[in-house]
This record gives sequence, structure tokens and C-alpha cells, in this order.
Amino acid sequence: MDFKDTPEEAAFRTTARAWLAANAPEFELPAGVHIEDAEEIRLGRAWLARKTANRYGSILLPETYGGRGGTIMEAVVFAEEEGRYRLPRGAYVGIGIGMAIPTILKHGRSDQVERFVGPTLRGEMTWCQLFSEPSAGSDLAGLRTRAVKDDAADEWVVNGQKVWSSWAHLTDWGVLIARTDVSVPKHKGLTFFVVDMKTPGIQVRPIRQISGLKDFNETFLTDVRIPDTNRIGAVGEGWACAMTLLTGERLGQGGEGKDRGIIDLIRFAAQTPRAEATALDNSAVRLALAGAYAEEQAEKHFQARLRTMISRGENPGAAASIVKLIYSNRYQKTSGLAMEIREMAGIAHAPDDTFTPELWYDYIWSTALRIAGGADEVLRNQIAERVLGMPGEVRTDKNVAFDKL
Amino acid sequence: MDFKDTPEEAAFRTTARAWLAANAPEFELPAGVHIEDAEEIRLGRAWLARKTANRYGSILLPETYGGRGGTIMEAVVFAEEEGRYRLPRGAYVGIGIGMAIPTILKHGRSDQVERFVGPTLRGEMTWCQLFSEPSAGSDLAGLRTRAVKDDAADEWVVNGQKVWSSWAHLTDWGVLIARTDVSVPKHKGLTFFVVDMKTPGIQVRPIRQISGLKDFNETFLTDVRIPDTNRIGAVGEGWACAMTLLTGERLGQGGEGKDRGIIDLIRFAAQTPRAEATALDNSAVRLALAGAYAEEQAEKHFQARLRTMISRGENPGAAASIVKLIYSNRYQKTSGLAMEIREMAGIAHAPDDTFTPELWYDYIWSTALRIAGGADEVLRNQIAERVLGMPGEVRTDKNVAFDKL
Amino acid sequence: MNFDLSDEQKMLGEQARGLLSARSTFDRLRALIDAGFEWDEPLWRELAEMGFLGAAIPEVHGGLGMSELDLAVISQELGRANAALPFFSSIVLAADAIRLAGSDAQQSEWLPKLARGEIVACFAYAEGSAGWTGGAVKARLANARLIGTKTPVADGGVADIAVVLTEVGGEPGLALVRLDQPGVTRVKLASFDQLRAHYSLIFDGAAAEVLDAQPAREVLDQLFDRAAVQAAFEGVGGAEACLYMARDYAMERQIFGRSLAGYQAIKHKLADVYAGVELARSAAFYGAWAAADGGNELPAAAAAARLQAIDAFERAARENIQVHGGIGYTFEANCHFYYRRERTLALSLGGRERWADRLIAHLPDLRSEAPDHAKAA
Amino acid sequence: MNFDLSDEQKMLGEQARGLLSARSTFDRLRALIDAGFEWDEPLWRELAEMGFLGAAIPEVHGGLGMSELDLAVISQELGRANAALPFFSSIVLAADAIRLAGSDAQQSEWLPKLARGEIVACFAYAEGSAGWTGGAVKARLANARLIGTKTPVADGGVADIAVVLTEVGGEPGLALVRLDQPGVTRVKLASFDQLRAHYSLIFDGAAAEVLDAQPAREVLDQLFDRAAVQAAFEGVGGAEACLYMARDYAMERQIFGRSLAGYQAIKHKLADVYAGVELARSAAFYGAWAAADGGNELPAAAAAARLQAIDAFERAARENIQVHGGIGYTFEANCHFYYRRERTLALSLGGRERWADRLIAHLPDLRSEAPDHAKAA
Repeated sequence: MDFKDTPEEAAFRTTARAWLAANAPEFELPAGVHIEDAEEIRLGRAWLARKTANRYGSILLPETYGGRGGTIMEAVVFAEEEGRYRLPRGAYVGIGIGMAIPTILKHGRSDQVERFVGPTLRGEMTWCQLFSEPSAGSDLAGLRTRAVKDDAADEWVVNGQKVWSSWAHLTDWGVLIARTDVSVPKHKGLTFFVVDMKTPGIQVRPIRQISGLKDFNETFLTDVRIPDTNRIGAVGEGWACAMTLLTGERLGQGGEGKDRGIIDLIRFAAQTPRAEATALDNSAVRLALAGAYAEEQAEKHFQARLRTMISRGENPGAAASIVKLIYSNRYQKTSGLAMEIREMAGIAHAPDDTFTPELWYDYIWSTALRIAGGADEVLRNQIAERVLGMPGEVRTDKNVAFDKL
Repeated sequence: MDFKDTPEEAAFRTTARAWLAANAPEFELPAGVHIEDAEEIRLGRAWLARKTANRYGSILLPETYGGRGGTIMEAVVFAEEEGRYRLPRGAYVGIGIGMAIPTILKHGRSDQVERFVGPTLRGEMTWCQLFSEPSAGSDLAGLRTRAVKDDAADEWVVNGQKVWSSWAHLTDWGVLIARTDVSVPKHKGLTFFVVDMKTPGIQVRPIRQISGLKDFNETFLTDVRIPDTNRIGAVGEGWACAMTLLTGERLGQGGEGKDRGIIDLIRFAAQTPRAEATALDNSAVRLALAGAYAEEQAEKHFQARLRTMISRGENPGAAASIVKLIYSNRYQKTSGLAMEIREMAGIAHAPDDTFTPELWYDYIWSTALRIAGGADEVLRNQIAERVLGMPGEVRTDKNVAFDKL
Repeated sequence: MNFDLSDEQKMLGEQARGLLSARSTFDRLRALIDAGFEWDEPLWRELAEMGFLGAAIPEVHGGLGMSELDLAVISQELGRANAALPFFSSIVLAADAIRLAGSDAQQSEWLPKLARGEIVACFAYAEGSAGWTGGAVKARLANARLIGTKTPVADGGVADIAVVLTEVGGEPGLALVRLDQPGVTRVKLASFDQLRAHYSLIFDGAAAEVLDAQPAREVLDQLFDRAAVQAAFEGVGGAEACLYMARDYAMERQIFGRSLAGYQAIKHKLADVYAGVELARSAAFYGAWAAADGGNELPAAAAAARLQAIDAFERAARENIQVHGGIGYTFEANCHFYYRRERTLALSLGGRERWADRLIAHLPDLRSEAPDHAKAA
Repeated sequence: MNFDLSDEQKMLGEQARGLLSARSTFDRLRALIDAGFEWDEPLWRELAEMGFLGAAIPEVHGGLGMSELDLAVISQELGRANAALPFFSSIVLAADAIRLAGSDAQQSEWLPKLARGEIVACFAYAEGSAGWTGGAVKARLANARLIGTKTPVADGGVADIAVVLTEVGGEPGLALVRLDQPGVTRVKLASFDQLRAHYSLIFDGAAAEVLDAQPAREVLDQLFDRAAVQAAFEGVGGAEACLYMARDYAMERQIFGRSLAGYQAIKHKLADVYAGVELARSAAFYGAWAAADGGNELPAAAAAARLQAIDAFERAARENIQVHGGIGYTFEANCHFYYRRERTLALSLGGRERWADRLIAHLPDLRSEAPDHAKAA
């Protein structure tokens, strides 16, 4: 066991750090200010293009696809170093790199790999995800969007409604899962597509969120025609594709440099005046924040253990679920606590206070994190069933044709 | 709303207090010392006899049965006043007064009422409960003890094993539920009996508990013959009888004067020296104990609301389940915390320290409380289903004959 | 002993609930936010007409002279509806401060106007993170002129007058200030609760009169204790609204072929929320009774009610969104009203620590009655 | 970077686990309690023979000279088995204290005997509730004579020698005392953990030698940090044992016609226990690495490991009984071993507060690096 870099890792870190110092600053986002979505995505494309041109776009992908062909530890080193900057790395690039590419590489044909992987890595093709539906969230396989084959045109005609499609209003392509057969059980009648977001019949409407932001959308698909060449994997293989994609999502969660989290709150408490000198001199505050910090560090080291497993070719499977489960719950608790530490100033702030609005955003966004990408309850089920081997839920829908449910 | 006594209640309190002051001290148990079980039960019988002779044995039962025929508020007043003394009021009297008598009164015939109610109230007949079995705890209706009718003798022949029968080794009678028909679904084939614990074929063996005590037993029944005249209610009506009995249990829970609980821990913290003068000057300790005290008081007032409902003839039903759920969890948390407040002295104590062993007993007994008389999980189910109207569990055993399960 | 609302109080609650559920709908709340309004002024007028504003104001001053428990019934319904009204500021805090600390003349002048809703008052106590206890108050009143900044002040934008916690001659004091005068500047703050706007009030020699029929030092604790009980009821109302929103949503949502409400994860979560709500309500009942009774139980009873209500509403507001899943994160789903109001209630009047300290300070004889173990400690 | 045990360490763990699961069965533990034994002496001899006792003792002093991580692997297995052995007292604390603070001569004299299990040592630091930091230590050493009472001292009954935290000339010091001499009285205490007996050691002029190759003030923090890491592994082992006991019981228990393990209430409870165990293990790994590395990460890493391990074991020990239901309350069901050991581990070495303080004291630059908000605070 060694928590320090090997000489090779250290050398790579030095190189990467120098390269970042020379290149990252011009792409940094301003602190505490939300820039226009279109401007952010433009910056994001440019930063990804710059990275890929220098073999930093994907550390793990082979060089033939435009990656570096590096090790998972190099990927970790680069993410840590990149995390020191406030860079545009939102879902508009993350879905492409972390979800679309792995799925196309595993399930797609070589011409599809050719068409999509390079442009995505170069920031020329941005992606959104058309998965969840109003009545299919945790129960994704219950989705109702229909794709019907028009054999004459060799196209699929798609109708339905998707939600929570982040950045769908500004991205080029979408990964889509749709039902192509209602006469088989729900998991078996699904097929996976990629769709050009400029296709006629796609209407993207922003969803007003409780945070005040509108960066998620609902996407209505009306007689959208998708050529069969944009189908990834076989007809009916959609669930397997979706699982590949979501595994990419799960391993990506919490992977970015989140070190600043609790230490920032502890600093903040140390600087908040109180009867006992500062809020951090209060033992209840100290106990709560030390516990949160210990948990955060433990989680970081747990993720390190997962990466060691992956680097050996082992699959950590559902054990990885604890990262987001623990993280999002701690995030809600500590951001709520930080507001309390601020006392009355925690509920209303002056224009020159840039920290309080961050706490507010955290406290609100934590509710989404406890739901998105596997709700608390789903993650606990996965851990119990897949790691501890406990029985699955009583299911009444598993072997019944979708149209008989 | 009035949290004070009415003039009538105040008058009753004065009378009861004076009577207790004159009568209770001679029956008090020594503090911090466990006396012999047989001695405790002897004291318990004598105290009950004294109370009943003075119409305090049961405040609620009508005078014709030996009670006072009082109001529920008078019962509360008397319990509060009686709670000031350390009196022998264990399960050996509680099961008779709170469970056997209500069940016999509701489901029994008048000759049965005659035979059992008076002697029980006078402490001449003590009771234990033969309900739970090794494979039937939360799922009581899954019990396997069989009772088969011997029509010739007009007796039932009972075979099986019961557990958690408190004081079964020293009590006179038991309330027993047994399966009389295996060909019907599990809840429907049960019948309720009272059984003389001196009947041949009853063998009581103490269970060694994790607390070190042995006041619970397993009771083996081998060809135990119970005359049909000791059957309470109709054959197959056992589940209804059990529900009557358990309602008595639920309403009794937490009903005794528990006021001393958290305030004792707060006093204890106020007297434990620390860097910050005392442990209570530590804000983490203060926050935890104040929260526990507030919850304890809230629970006390919630119970008061339940009693107001009952005094009006309303049935609080499963809402009452929150009392034990909240109480037993708080009890585990605060007794664990109190051990921590004691620091190293919390894990080993000198002979003259009588408080630490009480904390230990609390911390261990809390685990039993979270299980007995409705486990946490059972109580949450009851609240969700019966109060909030949420669907019951998926059940595969409900309409199937017991011998087909 | 009788631990329930009277039939009259239940009727009062139903009346308030009827009015609010008809007028202060979620659609209405969303419309107020979109329009940038800081309160629901027409609804305020209706409340005034129905006598709700003056419920606990003495009859001699134009109110109905009802008890703290009647007021609490109204507070609970305002919490349930998450109403956009300055009730807590104008009635629970400011009017009560005038009643407790004002002279007969001051009471006669202001209470009838507050009861009729002709004017709105705010109560300015905080001065940022620094709190307002001990030596923290920097605002100063001298020669009937007020200097200092109070922030944040709830409903400071819609108020006509402010009752201000200030120093007067080295002692804490309460001053009454008209806000429509040159020496007053109001700066609107960003507020976490989109339906309860907060302001900084900057006093630069504003004319002010002292409320000094009773010493402020004695009045303040009482005022905050009484307000804590009303805040607890507001929190219980909000928590209960969350509980039943979540329950109802779970009942209608299907997942994996059955009702979401049938899963133990959801059932047990809501059972815990229910337990929290009922315990908090019980503590609040006792607090309101203690306030009405006027005995010395109030400080501990108010603190316990406050602590239980903060816990209950926090849990209910968080888990309500969780049970709703993704839809709960949309503005249209309405969970957010409670999620924001909850923090506002929790952080007003001092948070958990203040009330934990107050509770422990008002328990009987902690150091004198030595339990058995003291010998061995 | 490599965040896993080496193959050799895994083998060491399997070896220890194999031995303990064969020798230190629950039946054996119950028999020890019934016989009133304070330790499993034959097992201690076996551990010594297999080299486990000397694993982290330098080779020059008769040990194997392995790392803190190797020792941790053994601690984890001792925790899993809930073994009745004075390993934590004699090896983790006392031997390490001698190694850190003793002269070469003292090390040569005592470490080989400890490594071979010829003698057992205890480590006497606490003086009742008063703790042992700051001015709390009342024991005094003067003219090589020790006066004072240390209590409670784990394994004080089976130990041949004690390393004692005492005052020496106004400074904290560590003294080594043989327990078989007239100036020493041992008083057996009632211990919560029935497999770890505690004593009061009363020193009334007992002959003692000072360990003063390094100042005790510097050694003590390091010693406790290192011990905290081992205690964390012991806790992780115990917590994991609880997790799988509970899982296995739930899998075989039928209730309402199906497996108890199929209910979400049980599944989610154990998923949370699992998460706690894995986080605690991760924190403990880092702590052991930091101890072995010798860098300045140790204090914060040890504190984090300790805090996580206390939380994880507490939850696991409590919920293990809960999942077992009534049977979990019986002595025969074995859950109680962990329920008692958990408190003993949690309260030894100072509890949560001490380690929270230590963690925060060792974070970088809390007051100097002002985040953005400081301007607005």
C-alpha cells in the first residue's frame, strides 16, 4: 500500500501540472458567477479540444481513438491536477466522454466508432442523455418512448417524452433509449440509438428547477426519424447498452476533485465570530465538522481502493454505489449545518457576499444528488442485493409482456 | 387544553399521595440492588393486595370487579404518584392487570371473569405470557404450538415451545395462544387459553440473556392438558384475543413515570468534571442532551394527548406505536452517550459506583426494547399502514392454509 | 388535565385552513414569486377582516383577546399553507413586543392598526451573523434618534413601522420607528425563502420612540419564548404538509409494477416523519399552554417545542423531495416552498444551540440534587 | 499509488483469521466467561509461536520488524474474532511505548520478552473520568518510586509489568513498573466487556524505572495516534463480523412467508452498515500507511480513522442485535460480544471528542487561508 505517487506517477504529475499551468487558466470559469450556457459550452468544447490535441482528452482511451492510452492512476493524477482549476467540464462534455463513447466502443460497429469517438473527443460533438421519462426514473425499464421501424426507409420513427436531459438545448447529439417491442417483458424490448438533436420533431423545453436554474430539459420527440445506422447494438439490446452507460456514470460520480468541500466549511466556521471566539470553538460544531471531514477523507480513500481494483482489471460492481450514497447525504447535512453556523445571515445575504449563495445552491442541489443517477433507496438496494447477496424485491412486473402490465 | 389538574383531579391526587405516603414505603425495592426473584414477586403480590384492598389496584375497572371505577385521568394521576416510589410492579403483576384481565373481560364468559379477575387483582394469581416462539416473534401468527381437542375428556392437549415468557418460573397462570386448526390460513386457526403453570408437562427453563439476567424463560409444553373451560373465546378466535391483549400492552408501554430518564443524565453530565468545568458545559453534550430531553417531554405530552382521546372513547390505534419506537431508540442513544460522557470510567467501575451499572443495564436493555412488544420495523409498518394508509407488504402467506405454507 | 384543542379552536383552525387553501394555493404562491411580490396583500386584508390578525390582541386594543393557543392554531395553518404573509413579523413579534413593552398610549395607538391590518410592522433584532444577545447589539438610541444597521429583517420591505432591538443608555431597549422617514434606508437582500423577503434597515438618526413600560431585558426573553412557540406551530404545519404531500405522491406513483407507497423504504421514512410531526405538535401544545398559563414553565416548554419543531420540519422538508424523486426538484412540484421556509424558520430566533442552552438553563436544580452516582464519580 | 494490502499482508490476515476462527470460537469465548478467565492464555502462546506478537517489534529486539500495516491486519482479525487477548494492551500500547520512549537497554530487556509472549504488559494511562491529558495526571514518580492510582487499566490482572503515564518532575513521563512487588495493589473492577478485564492499579511507593530516551510529551501523541489506527482496525474487524452475522441470520430467517433478508428495512439497514465498514476500513488503511510512512499526515489520518471506526462499529453492533430480533438478546446468540467490545473500544484512548479536536488541530491553515466569503462575514 502506498498513498504516494510512484516515480512514474510523480513524473507524469509534474508534466501534467506544467501543461495545465500553461494551458488551463485561459479556460477557467469566473468564481461565483454563472456565465451564459452557450458561452460555457463554447469554452468547454475549446478546453476539450485543447486537451485532446495534447493527449489529455482521455487518459484511458487508446491512442488510436485519440486518447493517451494511459493507466487509471494517470487518469486519477490528471483529474486531481485538473481539479485545481475551475474548468468547464459539465455534462455537455462528461456525457460524451464518460457515457456515449464507452457505450459506442462496447456495443457499436467499427464505422460507428469511427464516426463518433474522434469528434466527441475533440469537442466537435457534444452530447445529452435521453433516458429518464416522467414515469420512468428509478424504474428506467418502464420507459414508454416508442421506436417503430419503417422498413422501407430503413429508419426508426420515435415518439415520446424524455426528462432531465441536461444541456439538450445546446448539445449536438443525444443517447436515446426507446421501446421497440411491447410484446416482451419490459427489460427486453428496448433498443439504444444515437440521435442528431437537430432532427425535425425534437422539441426541447427547459425545466424550471427549484434552484432557479433551467439547465435541465424535457425533450419531446414527435415522429422523429432515426436512420437504422444510428442504432447502437442489436434491436432489443438496449438494456445492456444502458447498463454499460450507467456503469460509466457510477464510476464517474464523485470522481472529481471534491477535496475543498468540508475543509472550506471548517475554515468558514473558524472565521465566523461567536461567543466562544469562533464557531469552530464550539464543540458541537467541531464534532459535526470533524466527523464530516473524516467521512469525506474516508470516501476519498475508498475511491482510491476502487481505482486500484479497476487498475487490476477487477470490477468493484455495486460497492461503488456507496460513494454517491454517502456523499449526497453528507452534502445535504453539512450545507444545511453551514447555513445554521451563519445564524440569521444564513437566510438572507447582501450582494457582496459570494459564499452564502454557494451554500444555498449546495443545500438545494444536494436534494437532486440524492435522487439523480441512482436514488438513495436504489443504491441501498444495489448494495444489499449485489454486494451482500440479499434477495431482490418482490417483483410482479418482471416476466410479463410490457403491454400486459 | 389544560396541563393542570382539574379541582377533582387535584383532590384525587392529594388523597392518593397521602395514601401512598402511608403505605408505599414498606413495599419499596432497594436502590441499585437486585433482590431475589421470589422475594420481589412476594412483595409485588402484597403491594397489589394492599392497593386493591384500598381500591387502588385498578383505577379503571368497575367496582364490581374490584377496581375503583375511576377515569383515565385518575389512572394517570395515580400512576404519576405511584411512580415516585420504587415499587414492585414488574411483569408478574403487569401481565395480569394489563393483559389477562382485559382479554378475559372482553372475550371470556362470566364464570371465567368471576374465576380470574378478582384473584388477579388481589395478587393471589400472578400471570405470565406464552405467546412468542422461536420461529414466531414479529410474525406471531406463524406460531406452531398445537392444541388438539380430546373430546372425550373435554380437554385440549398442547405441545410446543414458547419463548420470552417473563417470570414463567414463578407465576401461577399463563395466557397461551396455540394453533387448533392447521387447515386454514395462519391467523384463523388460533385459539386462546389460560393455563395453570403447575399443570404436568410444563417445563420452564431460564434463558440466559446478554444482560446477565435470567428473568425470561423458554417454556416447553409436552402433552399439557387444558380443560376446555380454560379456553377464552371461541375456537379459532385466538387472533382477536391476542390483538385485545397486545393493545393493552401497547397502551401500557412507556406509561410509567419515566420522567427521571434524561434529567438524570443531564444532572450526571453537570456533575462530571471536564476541561470545560463540567461535561454539561461542552456544547456537543448540551445539544445532544437538550434534544433528548425535548423529545422525552414531547413524548410525554403525546401520551397525554392519547389519554385525552381514550378518555373520550376514541381509539388512537397505531398512532400509539410511536411511543415505544421513539423511546427505545432514544434510550439506546442516550445510554450509549452517557457511557461516553463518563470517558474511560464508563467501561469499568468500582464496587461503590452504583450509577455506571445502571447505565450499562440501560444500554443493554435498550436492545431488547427495540425488539420486544413490536420491533422498530413492525411499528413503522403499523404507522405507515394504519395511520398513513399506505399499502401493506406483499404477502404470500395470507390466504394459504397453514399446513400448505 | 385535557390535552387537546377545544372545539372552538378546532373550528378556528378549520376556518383558517379553509381560507388559506382557497386563496393561498401553490399556483398563487408561484404567481407571487414570478410577479416579484413580497407578500400576498389581498389575502392579508382578508385575514384582517376575519379577525385573524387581532386574534391574540386584547379587546381593548381592537383585537379578539383570544389566547396564545388560538394564535397558534392560526400559525399552524399559515405554516401548512406556506403563506406569503408578514404574520410572524407583524403580529407574533412586533405586536407582541408593543403589548409587552409599550405604554398604554403606545398600545392604543398601534395595536388597533396592526389588528386591522392597516399597517404592517417588522421586528428588527439581528445584526448579521453576530447575533443579538449579550454585547452584540450595536444599534444605539439617543435623544430619540436611532443609529445603526439591523440585518436581516424579515418583511422589512412591506412594513410601515419597525420595532427595533437597540441599546438605550447602556441597556437593551426596544424602539418603535416609522420607516417612511428620511433617516431610514432599506436595502433588499437576497432571501433563501422566496416568499419571505429580508432587508437591511439602515438607521441614520431616524426618529424613534422607546417602548419602556417594562424593562426590555425582562421583555425580550418572554417575547422570544412566545414567538418560539408560534414558530413551532408554523413548523409543525409545514412539516405536516410535507408529510401528506409525500404520502399522496407515493400512493399514486407506480414503480416496478406496484405503488411506490408499498415499499418499506418509503413507508418507514414517512413513519419517522409522522412520529416527528406528532411529537413536535405535542411539544408545541405544551408550549402554547405554558405561554397562556403564564407560569414559569414557559422557557423550558418553548425551548423544547422549538427544538422538536426544527427537527421535525427539517426531516419532513428533506424527505418530501426525496419521495417525489426527480419531479420534486421542479419548481412546479411545490416541494421547494417548504424546503426554503424550513431553513428560514430554523435559523430565525436563534437556532438549535440557543434553545438547547435555554432549555438546560431552565431545568430544575441540576447541580444540587445529586443522584446516587455522584459519590462514585 | 496503490491502495490495497500486499499479497503477503493478505496471506498474513488469512493466517491470523484461520487460527482465530479455529481457536477463538464463540463457544470458546462463552466458556472463558463461564470459567471466569481474563484471557485465553493458550491462544496467546500460539500467537506468540506464530510470531504475531512480535510482528511489528524490530528484529534486533526479537520481533519480525514488519510494518504498522502488518500489525493492523492482525488487529483487524482480533477484532473480527473478538478475541480475549491482551494484544492491544501488551503489544499495541506497552511494547510500542517501550520502543518509542525506552533506552536501547530497556528495549533489549523488555521487547524480546513481550514478542515471545513470556511476559504480558499493560498500559496504565487513565485516572477515572478525569482523563489523562493536561494537568489531569495525579500519579507521581520521585526517587524511582511511584505513587498514585491508575484506573481503569485493561488487562491489569494478567500483566506482569505496566507502562504507566505519570508525572516526573513536573512533566509527563512514562514509567515501567513490575507488578509483582509489595508497593502494587491490583483491584479488579466490574468491566462492561466480559472478555477484557479492567483493574485499578494502586501504586504506593512501587519501584519504577523511567522510560526517557525521548521526552514523553513527544512520545505520547505519537503513541496514541499509532494505537488509534490499530483500534480502528480492531473496530473494523468487529463491525464486519457484525455485518455478516446479521446478513447470514436474515438470510436464513423466514418471516411472513419469505426471507427476512428480502425486506427493504433489513436490506437498507445492512447496506448502511456495509458503507460504514468500507469507509472505516479505507480511513484505517490511510492511517496505517501514514503511521508506516512516518510523515506528518499521521495525526489527522489517525483521528479520521478513529472517528470513522467508532461510528461504523457502533452502528454495526447495535443493528446486528436488531436484525437478530429476540434471539439476539440471548447469551447463546453471540451478538453481545461485539456490543460490549464496541463500547470498550469507543471509550478507550479518548472518545470522539478528543479525536475530533485532534483532527481539526491538524488541518492545514484554517485561519490563514481566507475563502471568498470572509469579506462578507
